[in-house]
Amino acid sequence: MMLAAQSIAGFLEGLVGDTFSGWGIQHVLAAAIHAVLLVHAFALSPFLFIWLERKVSGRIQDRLGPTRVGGLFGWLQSLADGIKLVQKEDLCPPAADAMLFKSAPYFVCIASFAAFVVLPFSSGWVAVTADCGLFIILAVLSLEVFGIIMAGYSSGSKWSLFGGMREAAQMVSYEIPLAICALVPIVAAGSLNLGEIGGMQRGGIQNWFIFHDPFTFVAFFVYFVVATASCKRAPFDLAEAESELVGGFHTEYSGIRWSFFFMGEYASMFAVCGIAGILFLGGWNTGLGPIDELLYAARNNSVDSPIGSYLANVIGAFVFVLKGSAGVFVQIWLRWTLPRLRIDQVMTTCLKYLIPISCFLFLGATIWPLLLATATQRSSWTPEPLGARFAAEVQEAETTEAFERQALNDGEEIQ
Amino acid sequence: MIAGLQAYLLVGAVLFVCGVICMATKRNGIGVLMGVELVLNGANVNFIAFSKYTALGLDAQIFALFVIVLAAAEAAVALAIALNFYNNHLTIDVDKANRLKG
Amino acid sequence: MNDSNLLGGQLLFAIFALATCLSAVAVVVSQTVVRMAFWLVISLGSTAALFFLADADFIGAAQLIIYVGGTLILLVFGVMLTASSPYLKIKSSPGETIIGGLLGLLFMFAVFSSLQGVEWPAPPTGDSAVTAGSPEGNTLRPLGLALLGARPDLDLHDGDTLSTGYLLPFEIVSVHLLVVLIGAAYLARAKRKSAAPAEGLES
Amino acid sequence: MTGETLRNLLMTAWLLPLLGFAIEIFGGFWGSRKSRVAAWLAVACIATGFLCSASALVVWGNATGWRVIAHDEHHGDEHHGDEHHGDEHHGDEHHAADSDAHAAVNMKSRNDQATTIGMEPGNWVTTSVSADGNVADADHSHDAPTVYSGTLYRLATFGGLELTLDYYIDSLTLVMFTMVTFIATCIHLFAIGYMSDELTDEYVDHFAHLSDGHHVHRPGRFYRFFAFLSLFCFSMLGLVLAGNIFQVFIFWELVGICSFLLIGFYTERKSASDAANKAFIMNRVGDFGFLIGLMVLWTFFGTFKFGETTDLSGHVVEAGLFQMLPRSEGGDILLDEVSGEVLIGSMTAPNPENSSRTIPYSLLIVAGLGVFAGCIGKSAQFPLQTWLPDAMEGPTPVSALVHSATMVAAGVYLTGRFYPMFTQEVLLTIAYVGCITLFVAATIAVVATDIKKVLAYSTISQLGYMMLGLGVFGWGAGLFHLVTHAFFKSLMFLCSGSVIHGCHHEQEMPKMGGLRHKMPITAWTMLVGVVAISGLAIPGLVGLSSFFAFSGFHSKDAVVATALAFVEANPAHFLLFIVPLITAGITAFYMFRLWFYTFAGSPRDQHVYDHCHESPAIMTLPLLALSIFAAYCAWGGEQGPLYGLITGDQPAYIAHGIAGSVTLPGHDAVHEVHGTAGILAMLAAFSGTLVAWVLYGAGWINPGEIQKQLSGVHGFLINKWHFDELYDSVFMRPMHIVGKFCAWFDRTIFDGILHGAAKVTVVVSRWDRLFDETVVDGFVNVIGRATHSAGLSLKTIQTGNLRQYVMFIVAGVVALFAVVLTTFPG
Repeated sequence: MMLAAQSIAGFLEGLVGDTFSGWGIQHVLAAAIHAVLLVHAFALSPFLFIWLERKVSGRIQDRLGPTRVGGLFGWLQSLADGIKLVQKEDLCPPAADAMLFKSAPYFVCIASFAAFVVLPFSSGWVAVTADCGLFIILAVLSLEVFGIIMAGYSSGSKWSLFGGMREAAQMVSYEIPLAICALVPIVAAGSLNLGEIGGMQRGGIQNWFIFHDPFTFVAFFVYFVVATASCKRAPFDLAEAESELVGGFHTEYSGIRWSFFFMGEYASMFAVCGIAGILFLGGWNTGLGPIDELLYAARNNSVDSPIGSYLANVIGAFVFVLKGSAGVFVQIWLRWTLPRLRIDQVMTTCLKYLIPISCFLFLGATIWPLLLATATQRSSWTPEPLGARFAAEVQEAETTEAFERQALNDGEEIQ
Repeated sequence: MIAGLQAYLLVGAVLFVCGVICMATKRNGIGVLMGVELVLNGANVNFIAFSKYTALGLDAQIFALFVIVLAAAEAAVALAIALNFYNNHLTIDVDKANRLKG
Repeated sequence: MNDSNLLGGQLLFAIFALATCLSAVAVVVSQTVVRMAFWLVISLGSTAALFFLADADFIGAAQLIIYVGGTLILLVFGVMLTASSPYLKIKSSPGETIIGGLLGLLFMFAVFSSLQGVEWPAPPTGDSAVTAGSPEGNTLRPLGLALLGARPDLDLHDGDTLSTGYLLPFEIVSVHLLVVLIGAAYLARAKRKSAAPAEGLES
Repeated sequence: MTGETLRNLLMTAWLLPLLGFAIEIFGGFWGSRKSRVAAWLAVACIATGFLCSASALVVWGNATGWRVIAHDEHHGDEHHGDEHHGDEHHGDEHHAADSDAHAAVNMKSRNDQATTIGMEPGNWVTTSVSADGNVADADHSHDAPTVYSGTLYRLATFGGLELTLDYYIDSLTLVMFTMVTFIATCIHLFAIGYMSDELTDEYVDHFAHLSDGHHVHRPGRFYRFFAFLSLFCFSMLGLVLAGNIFQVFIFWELVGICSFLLIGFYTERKSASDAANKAFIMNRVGDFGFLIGLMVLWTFFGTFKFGETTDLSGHVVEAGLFQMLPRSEGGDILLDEVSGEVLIGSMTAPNPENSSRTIPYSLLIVAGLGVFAGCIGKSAQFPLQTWLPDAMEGPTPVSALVHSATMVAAGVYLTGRFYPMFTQEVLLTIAYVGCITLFVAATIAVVATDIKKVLAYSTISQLGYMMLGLGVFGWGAGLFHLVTHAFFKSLMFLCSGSVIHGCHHEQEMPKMGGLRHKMPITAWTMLVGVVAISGLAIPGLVGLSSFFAFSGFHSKDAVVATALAFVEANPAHFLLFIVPLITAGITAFYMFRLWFYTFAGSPRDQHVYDHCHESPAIMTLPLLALSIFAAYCAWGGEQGPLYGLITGDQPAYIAHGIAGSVTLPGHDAVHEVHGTAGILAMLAAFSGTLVAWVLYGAGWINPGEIQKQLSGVHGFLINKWHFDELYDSVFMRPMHIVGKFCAWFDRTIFDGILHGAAKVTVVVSRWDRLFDETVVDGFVNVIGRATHSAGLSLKTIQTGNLRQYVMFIVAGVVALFAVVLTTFPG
């Protein structure tokens, strides 16, 4: 594991000197700082989005929404709600399995939060740099469903149980097209590393992967629909369908545990939208070629001027958060506009339409570079054809290996 | 060295033994399955440990990957069997599945 | 793992190893199947964390998505589908539990003593072959190449054209998975044996 | 060309009835029971056959220049002219009548010449005429027998044995064809009327009773009757056309089958089916001899064919049976000097391979006797004559056919056809058999009261005459009598059928009488037949004698004259003349007795008389036609055209044998005694007629009193000389005794052995079972129980408890570990 914020670590290393260097204390401290930052981002984003949802729903329904708390636009309404929820009694129904009932919300929260660990906010601004970052995010997000099921089952209520069951079926099903659609831009990028993917889309809106080929263009919308469903947002919110199941899996919850579910939900909304931003919409890049180049240059000159690099990253993070928030806004917009589907329609949509479509898109995306190369007689149009990349990889590894082996043999002979 | 090879192997051993005990004592069929998963995970921990600390390297990881995949397959089939058993006997108690006793 | 990260690494290992072991014990001790599943999730998730710590990112992620996200949800499904009553408990007899426990302890002792008795080889100095040419934990590419049949770390030298990769096992496992999925779907299909004859009798 | 034309015409005449049979039997089965179509079809077939036969006769006559009837060109032209305007039915007979005067003049010289030719070396063999009609031997084309022979179809080849369908056409064949088809046509027509009561869906058979006493009701079998008639005609014609002795045998048997079917036509009547069985079985006795003869012939001659086989160029490649016995100049069969056996070889096809072959003389006799045995059966000769009277159970048209043209004629025909192969011993046997037969049958006929039975016995008697004639070297006389007899006997049978039909199936003569008033046509045509068979004629009146000398007179005259000549030459055999002479009287007596009984006098049974009536025209027209032929077919006697036709191709040589015990009378001798014999025979006939008139016609003497006075003789005759009883005691009873002995032997000895073996087997198997159950089973059971108990004791380990298995595994691992740890410490 590598703590990526090398700058902070280096800064701290200089601060504490060599005294504790053997302990690696500076890394621990850097990790703690980042964790605090992340937790706050994780905790604050739901507050923002819940307020946003209330205002947007109000506007869509021709109301004002919250106006009282916090002055203009009632922007402190979420805080007020939070305080209220914290103050509420932590109820546990007698029919419930107390331990599972109480621990289920943490599961949801932790899963959503864990997704933020590998989500890059800007170039280098990521808690953990991993080659298979996207894979880890998808894996971690899939854990969220376990908390929902746990909550539904342990509540001792049939509404909750139904909600849990629905959620389980829905999530397990929608994970498949989600992963496949996410793989479409991956084919274009050739990497699972989210940082690398984001960096590739530098230099103008035409370099965003959504415009890379027709399949990625369609894949974006499919991905967005599937992501909406995997966040159990309307019109796919069958797990908490009020008209049928009262509150679904969280019927029996109240107070802070209830709010944990919603923190998890809004956090994961932002997470999937952030992923969409990175995979399709250029990540932290602005989409304006010259500005992107400017920011890129500023970042790479970080050694000379840390401040410039830092500022460039701040701008990148702002752009990224803006893109994610726009996605969340669309999801909110959808929720208050579209009616809810039936559970069988939800499953039909996934299994009969979205999975075949995504499979077709994935297939098309793999064939597209070959077609394009054949049509234009230019192999350099795309970054690299898959076969060429593979061959190059092998060639590189072989030479390295041969060199190292040669060196090793030489060393042995010398000894 | 706390986090050395032996520590990993110890964790693997604990997982393995717990899985075996789980298989031996749980009357619920699903519980037995969970025991199996634990046992497989114990083995996987060992593989990963050998991957890191011995020359086994990448092969061990690939073995672990295969183990995971096959464990998933095993779980699917075992679960189907359990469901069938439940459909036929209206219970999941494996002690009731003794029709082949001598 | 760098020496400079020993503290964090060891600390994290201790935390997750403890979580793994305790949760495993909790799985054994729990009486309710759902609680067992709960503890199992924690145990397997912690194992995944251990994998991350052991520079096996991809395996860890696979463990999470396949085991925790897939297999265990399947198991919980099974629990729900086979539960004849809420929070079903099928208790074993105390004698069996005791015998099982004792046997487990004996087994543990046997494994532990053998662990102690073996002289384990010293870890290779420097970067292991696994992480050669890539940052630590980033075994994705070598794994992918190996599954495609190429082992740049082992073969394609000295005129050896025999691949030591895992293309064939990979394909076999893929087909095996497909077969198992179909077979499981067939096996789990509801047959409704008892309903059909009753209707026949009525009509 | 002539040969092919003849062959095609006769084949048409022969095969048409078969076609008719096939159509009738199937079409009738699926068609209406009330339809006469089958009958008309059968009539059409046989009538067409008759036309073909008659045409063939004309063709043959033209080809040979009518030399058998007339010797100069003038007569030949005249016949041609007659033939053109002549009626079909009477055409050839008109020739006969026209040519009579000329023929009578030339006959003697012709006969002399024929005899002379027969004696000339090298000319006694039958001359084969190739297919194109050219007579092979031009020098003798005028007088030599003209034979057309060839192969129609090869049935099979077994090694050297070649079974073929051959044809052998000479004048006898043609005469027989014409006679058979003509008579059959008449009988068919008659049968249409006679069998008309079968034209119903429910025929009530008053003579057949069910077990409950009711009459049998069955569908009418009109079509079947005519189908069988057609088959009968086909078989007979095939027999006549046959070119080899095996083919003769085939059709011989077919004739037997047909007679069986027709005699047993009323199969529901026990008497009818018994009679059919009897006829069939009696024939088999004769056929057994026939088969022996065939075997001998095949063994020593290697062929069955009558005639020679020629290749395309007309050269003889293989000799027929008739050419295989070389003769000396005197006509005797040649003997091998060394072996003393008869030489076999062909004179026309000198084959070195054949020249050295011989046959023992005794076996030659056996072959002849064997073939004649078949003829005995077929022609109801003593001692196999008993089936024929019983065969009266068949419908009367069948009787007519059987007794005149077909079945019984077949025997005589074969005897005549096979004449060259008979040695004089055989011929003597034939003569004596005929002699006995004619006397025995005639005596029985005297006392018979059933009208058909009388006719049946008369048939046997007349057949005896024929055989006698053949036996005393009168080839022409015997066959002459065959043809004439066929006409008048069929006439009489049809008349009796008309009577029976008119009297509603009353056959007993004592219940009739005076029927001439009711059925004049029948009565007078019958009288023609009676006169013909009695051989009556008015002597002395040269001009009118021709008109009052009916056919029977001429033919019987010929037979008696031949016999007399023979007896004169061989006085030891005087019986061969005395008995026929006496029997001629008896014949006249019983025939006139029949006629007086039936037609003359006053009705004895008023009921029968009241209900009887004349038959319809379809029945009487054949009677009229036949009566003309019965009267005048033999016009001219031995100088007439019919005799000429018959003897035209007479085998120029009659076997003399080698014994020389019999002196052969020449034709001159026969002619010398002809007048004497004729007068004697006529005297006998007249006396018989007179007695009959005294007894039955005028009624001066009551026959009943004579019957009482001679009751012993009467009883003996009524019982048919006790032949049935004789056979019963000689054959049946011993057979029963032997059978009983065999049954006893079977039941006691064979069954005893079998039962003993079975008992031994049972004992052995009991012991075996004991061994099996104790030792073998015990051993197996011990093993099984041991396995079972081992399984039982081990099954407790197999608890079926999944978790226990896991426990066992863990415990096993721990135990292993402990063992390893204690065994290898450190």
